[in-house]
Amino acid sequence: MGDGPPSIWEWIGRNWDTGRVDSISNLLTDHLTMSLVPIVLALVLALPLGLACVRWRWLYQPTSGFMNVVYALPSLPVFMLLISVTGLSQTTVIIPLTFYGMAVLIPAVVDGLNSVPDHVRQSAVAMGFTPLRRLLQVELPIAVPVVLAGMRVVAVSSISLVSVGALIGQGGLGGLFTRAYQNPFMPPVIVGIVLIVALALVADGLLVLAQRLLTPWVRARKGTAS
Amino acid sequence: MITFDSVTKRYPDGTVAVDHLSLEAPTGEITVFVGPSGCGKTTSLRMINRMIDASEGRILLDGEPVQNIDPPTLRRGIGYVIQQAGLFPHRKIVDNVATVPYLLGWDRKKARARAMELLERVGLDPAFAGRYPFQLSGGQQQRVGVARALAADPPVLLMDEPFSAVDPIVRTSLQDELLRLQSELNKTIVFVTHDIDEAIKLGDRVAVLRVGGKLAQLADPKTLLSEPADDFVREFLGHDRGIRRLQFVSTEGLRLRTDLTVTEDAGDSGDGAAEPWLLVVTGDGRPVGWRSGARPAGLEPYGTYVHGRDSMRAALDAALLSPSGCAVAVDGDGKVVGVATREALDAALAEAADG
Amino acid sequence: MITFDSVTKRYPDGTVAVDHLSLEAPTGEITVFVGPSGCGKTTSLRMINRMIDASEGRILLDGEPVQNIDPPTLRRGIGYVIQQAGLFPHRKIVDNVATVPYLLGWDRKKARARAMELLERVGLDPAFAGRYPFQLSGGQQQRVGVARALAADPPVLLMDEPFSAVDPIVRTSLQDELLRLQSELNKTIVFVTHDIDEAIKLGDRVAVLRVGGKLAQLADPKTLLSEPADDFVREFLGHDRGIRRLQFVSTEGLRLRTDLTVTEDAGDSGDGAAEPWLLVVTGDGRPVGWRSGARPAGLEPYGTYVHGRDSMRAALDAALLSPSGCAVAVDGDGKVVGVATREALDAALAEAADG
Amino acid sequence: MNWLTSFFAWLVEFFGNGDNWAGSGGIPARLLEHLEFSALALLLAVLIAVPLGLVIGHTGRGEVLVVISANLARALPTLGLLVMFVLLLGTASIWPVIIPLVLLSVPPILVNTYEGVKGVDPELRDAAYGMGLRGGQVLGRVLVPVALPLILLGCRLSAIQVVATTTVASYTGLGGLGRYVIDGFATKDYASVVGGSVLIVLFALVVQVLFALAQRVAVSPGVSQRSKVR
Amino acid sequence: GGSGGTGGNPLDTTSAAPTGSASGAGGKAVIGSFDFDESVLLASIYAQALEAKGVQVEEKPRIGSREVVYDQVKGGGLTVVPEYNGNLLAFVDQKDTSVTTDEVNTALKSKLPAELEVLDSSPAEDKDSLSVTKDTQTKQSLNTIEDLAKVSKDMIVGAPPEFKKRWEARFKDVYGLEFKEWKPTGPTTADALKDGSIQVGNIFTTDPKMTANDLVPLQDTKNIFAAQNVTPLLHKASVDDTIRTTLNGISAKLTTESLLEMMQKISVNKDEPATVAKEWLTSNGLG
Ligand SMILES: Nc1ncnc2c1ncn2[C@@H]1O[C@H](COP(=O)(O)OP(=O)(O)OP(=O)(O)O)[C@@H](O)[C@H]1O
Ligand SMILES: Nc1ncnc2c1ncn2[C@@H]1O[C@H](COP(=O)(O)OP(=O)(O)OP(=O)(O)O)[C@@H](O)[C@H]1O
Ligand SMILES: [Mg+2]
Ligand SMILES: [Mg+2]
Repeated sequence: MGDGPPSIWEWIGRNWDTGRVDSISNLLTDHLTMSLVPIVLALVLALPLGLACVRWRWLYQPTSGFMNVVYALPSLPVFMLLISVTGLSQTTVIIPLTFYGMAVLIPAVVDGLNSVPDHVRQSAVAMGFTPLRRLLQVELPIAVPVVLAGMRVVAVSSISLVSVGALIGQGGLGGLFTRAYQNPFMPPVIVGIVLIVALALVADGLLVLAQRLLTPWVRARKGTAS
Repeated sequence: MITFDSVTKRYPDGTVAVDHLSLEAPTGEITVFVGPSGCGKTTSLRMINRMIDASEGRILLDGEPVQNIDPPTLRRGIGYVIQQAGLFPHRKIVDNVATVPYLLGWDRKKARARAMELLERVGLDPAFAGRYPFQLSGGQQQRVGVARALAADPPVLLMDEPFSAVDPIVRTSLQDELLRLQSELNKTIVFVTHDIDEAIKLGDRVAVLRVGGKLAQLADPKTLLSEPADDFVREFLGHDRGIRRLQFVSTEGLRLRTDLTVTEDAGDSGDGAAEPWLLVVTGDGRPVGWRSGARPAGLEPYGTYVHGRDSMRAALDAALLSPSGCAVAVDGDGKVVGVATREALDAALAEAADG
Repeated sequence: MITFDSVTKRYPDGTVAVDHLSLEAPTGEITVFVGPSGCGKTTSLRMINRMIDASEGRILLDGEPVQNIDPPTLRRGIGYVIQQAGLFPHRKIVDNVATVPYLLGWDRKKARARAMELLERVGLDPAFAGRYPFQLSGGQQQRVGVARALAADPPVLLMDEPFSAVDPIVRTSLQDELLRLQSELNKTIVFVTHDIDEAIKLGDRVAVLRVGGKLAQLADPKTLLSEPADDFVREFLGHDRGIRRLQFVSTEGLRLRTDLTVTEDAGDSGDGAAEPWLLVVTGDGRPVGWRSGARPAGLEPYGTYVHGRDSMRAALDAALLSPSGCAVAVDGDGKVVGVATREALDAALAEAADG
Repeated sequence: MNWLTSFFAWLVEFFGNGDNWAGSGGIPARLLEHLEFSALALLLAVLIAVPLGLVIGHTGRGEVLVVISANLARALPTLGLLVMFVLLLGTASIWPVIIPLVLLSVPPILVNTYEGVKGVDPELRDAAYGMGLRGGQVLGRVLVPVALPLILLGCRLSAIQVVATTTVASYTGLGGLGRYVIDGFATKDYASVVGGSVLIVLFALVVQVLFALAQRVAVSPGVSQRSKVR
Repeated sequence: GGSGGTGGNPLDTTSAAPTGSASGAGGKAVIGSFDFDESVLLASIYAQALEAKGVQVEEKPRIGSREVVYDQVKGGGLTVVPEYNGNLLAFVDQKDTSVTTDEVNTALKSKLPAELEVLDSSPAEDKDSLSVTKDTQTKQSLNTIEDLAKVSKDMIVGAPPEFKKRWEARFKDVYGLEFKEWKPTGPTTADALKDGSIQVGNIFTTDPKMTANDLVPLQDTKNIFAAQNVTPLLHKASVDDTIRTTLNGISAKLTTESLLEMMQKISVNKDEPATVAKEWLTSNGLG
């Protein structure tokens, strides 16, 4: 034990994997859980809702209005209010993040489906596609880029928002911030910020990669425009 | 044959888009629907493949009412080509073309082979097969659209203003392409356009519709130009009706004079000195210009047409380009085959106006 | 007068958009720049009001090099009209039109009054003044664009494909409107288009540019059609050059015969029985049809043109519509003033072809 | 719906408590604080971001800045940033809290202002220059009014961000409505948590409504295309 | 556990972790701690000492506030937690006014539910205090909280959020103390005192910043702040005598001074609590 505070690297070394729940690796896992679950849930819920909004146009106004309101709600009070229903658990963080995600993804799904040019839809009909087949083989694939763009926003903001959960004891890496505040010490803050930003960038990168793999017809647009 | 039997379409908002339309589009011919915007062309066309269902009346496909056929099945047997081509942006060209074969359950290999064959048929380089639609120009996309519609070899082809989004030059070549294809394939084609020139160029029969979805006239193009049924049709046909009608008059019957040419190098051959105008040609028979006894200074401009291939319209135009008043008839290689004098043209025109 | 004095524009990437262009756009005339896409029309135009600065050479405005004038000041004295009008979406129509007067510091009331006057002048209902641009159709927006350019009564007007975004019918009316306006205002107009028909219709002088920004030919439309400088220009002018040239030939000199008409009610007047064709007219002088001695059964179709107002092209077309080969000359009210026989037409055409 | 009844019970407990309405810790005072902090942060953000966005969008220079801030802004954890600044600068003034608030709310305005100006139809710029407007006039009389919906959207998104972050900032000692939530949580006073949360939520919604109204008033109907053709 | 109960305080009734029995889990002792460093340190001392005695141990640091932790001990999810007797008593019974260590412990033993047990209190205490800077002390000649009452109306007090609810009213009752304003300071109280944004701070006596910043605690002559001896709280059914004797052995040796010294290392040197714990155990012959 040297005298004086440890360097950031020493601090990381000491806390990375202590096998205890407050080790950095453990917080990282928690953080991932609490951010990935909402991302996936939001997508799973937004797809059918978005489809419904496209199918029944009158649904879209109220839905998007509601989602706009949801999006405007600050996370902390929402976490706090949810405690009375779901307790001091990860669920309390996951539910609002899911809603924030949906607030972004439902319009993305709707925009994505609306981005299918009418003439493309018409020719699909004219060639004898049944409605389900048209949805699966024509409309959804064409909507993918717009939906993925929404996913990128959702992934990045979910990952950073989880840390606010630290204020109710469920913040993943956000726990490093509260700890560092109680015992004023910079390295945990830096590590927390860097890891969260890095996670966000990795998630973003993966989604960009997914976009490239899923939509070669968009990528090619930039590449070989002849 | 496609038969419209007193077909009416009333939209839910009360608009009557098509009003008791009865007509026939004969097998193996191109029937063009033409008319001003909103006259119900698209509606009529789409009732054939049941993209829209008629409110009253029946549409028969070779005698069978389309109402009795399940729409997807019906549509897979009818090619459909629209403006903007409607290509699937997320599929490669070859897969776009093979769409209907895939739907019909053909195996992948066979469907692709068919697609490749069709790409060639519509004049596209096989190298395009692996591209995505956005990598093609508008005209190329339109060709793919035609190939796609033909993929499953449907007997019927519906085309809704397919060429109206491309520029005039490409458009002309697409029209020529379509005529060439049709001469090979003999499909039953219903073609919608609001451009009367296109209608006249492509149609075996032209149906002029007026707003409200009523049939104003159904006739072959020449008849249409010479005998418009009423003022609406006359106005719709626009100016130059007389001149345009010449398009359907062949130059084959035009009497040519071959005694009005002199070869360049032959110097001042006094041969035809009695003629006021002589056509100077090169040694290998290409036109150089008109020489007039009255104006020895230089050569006057000339106009040419390809004899037998070009129409009387081209011959007249050629004549009007020259102060000699004569049109120079050339063959496919541009060599002079004779001269159509004003008298010869007059005679041919009189005959044309008469017929 | 606008003078291009060996003007060259080289873009930073090396593209030579305009290459040693020298020409004059005379005061009070419409000079049209025409040519294929990318030939440097827009670049040339924009060098006049210094939206782009020339790399070499000078542009003079009534003798004064534009380089010497502060660009905003220069531009306020030059009207500028572009495609899609470029109206300010956040301002009402009246304020859009009054933009330059406001800039010049006119008081609000005067500027608006001027704007209202101009709206009327370009044929727009004053009720449009309070609307926003999105509430107007493309053609109406284009009219506002013209009004806006005219607001401060600039002597010079630059127009860059102003009508190319509207449909053909509206386009024609906008062109007519421009010609009417010009006949009142006598501005110095430089007009850019890639449509040769538009160029021929509007231009007092037409400058054909080729890609690379070189001037291919500068001439009045008729000369252009009869004497294209080279193959490039000839090809660019397209087909029907001879027929289109007739547009510039007046029918005034056309010799008419008045002895070929019979009045309907007068029964079988044997008067001109020697003539193979007689024009039957109504009591008040309107044409009904041609009667031929050889075909007593009925009347044959006729074609008319307005004598003196319509061009020889219309007269020829009218003649071609009838088996008689004669064109019916009418006055502005549609009453027959005479008949142009084939011989008369031939004579007039020969004269036209000659020069 | 047991929790619903208790929810109302908490609300009654919180809002019914006279102590919660008076003094420096009372609802009016806290509300005012919250408003002050949010407004101050938003104002500073607007003052920084709008001109910057206008200039970048207009001149096309410095676009990297926009791209970076757009990407980084969402990824940065607000709590971490707050703690970092408090640790760096101490708590003697409110600036250690205001600075991250401003930092986080600049990007949405910057990005949207930039996009707004950038997205103006090039024909429109052309027309404006072609009529003899000078650079500043083009920006002020044409680009800004046309880009206004997006600029206001950016401000609205920033306001959402500011209100949320101001709440979180209570954790590091800032006043405002977040105090009820943070203090209530620390002292197991759930009525205060619920009451505070509801206040914040209402505050956020009112801010949204105000922005919607501002949009209506400030944006020309010609741009919003709100009015129908009569 | 989606239970809000029937209008109960969700912050009091939630049990976030499964309430399994610790003894059921193969006799493993689960040592929990609150979410602040001193508690983590104490838990680490317990854990390492027990480990040295051959007890199987699992550490669950920073679980949360007392409410969460208490419930888990009660349910057996946690075996041992380092508690503070005064605060524990106040939690179990808010109205109890016991002050001295003995009073508090007696009261605790009678009021704790049957599942729970407290062991011997250590002399180590981490008391609340009202502190001022040396400067303020000399200027205003303050020694006791009573002295403060005369000048407090012009002073801003900095304190963690709990202060308002737990102490403000009692200070008024007992000392007649009223402050101009309360500022929520928490971990930054000492800094706030130093930079002058507050004049009085509610601060733990073991906070290393007390000495580092020359802060002086005012004497609590009327004993408002109850004893806060470090005292292990156990789930009765899960512990055996090895655990009891080991923990009592620790408590016997743990003093306020040694606690302060250890906290110094954690706060200033940023040493890890576990390391500091180990050092202490070794030097006291317990490791
Ligand atoms: N879904 C609809 N509901 C109501 N009216 C419709 C609908 N679709 C078309 N119409 C109306 O029916 C009429 C005919 O429309 P249609 O699209 O068939 O015209 P069109 O001849 O194809 O015109 P265009 O040349 O503009 O394509 C128009 O008046 C149109 O407004
Ligand atoms: N800013 C620029 N930088 C580089 N090259 C340019 C630029 N603007 C135009 N060009 C090039 O200069 C040439 C002339 O362009 P210009 O816009 O004047 O053509 P145009 O005749 O108006 O064509 P169009 O009919 O398509 O409007 C083209 O090759 C074009 O690509
Ligand atoms: Mg149509
Ligand atoms: Mg141009």
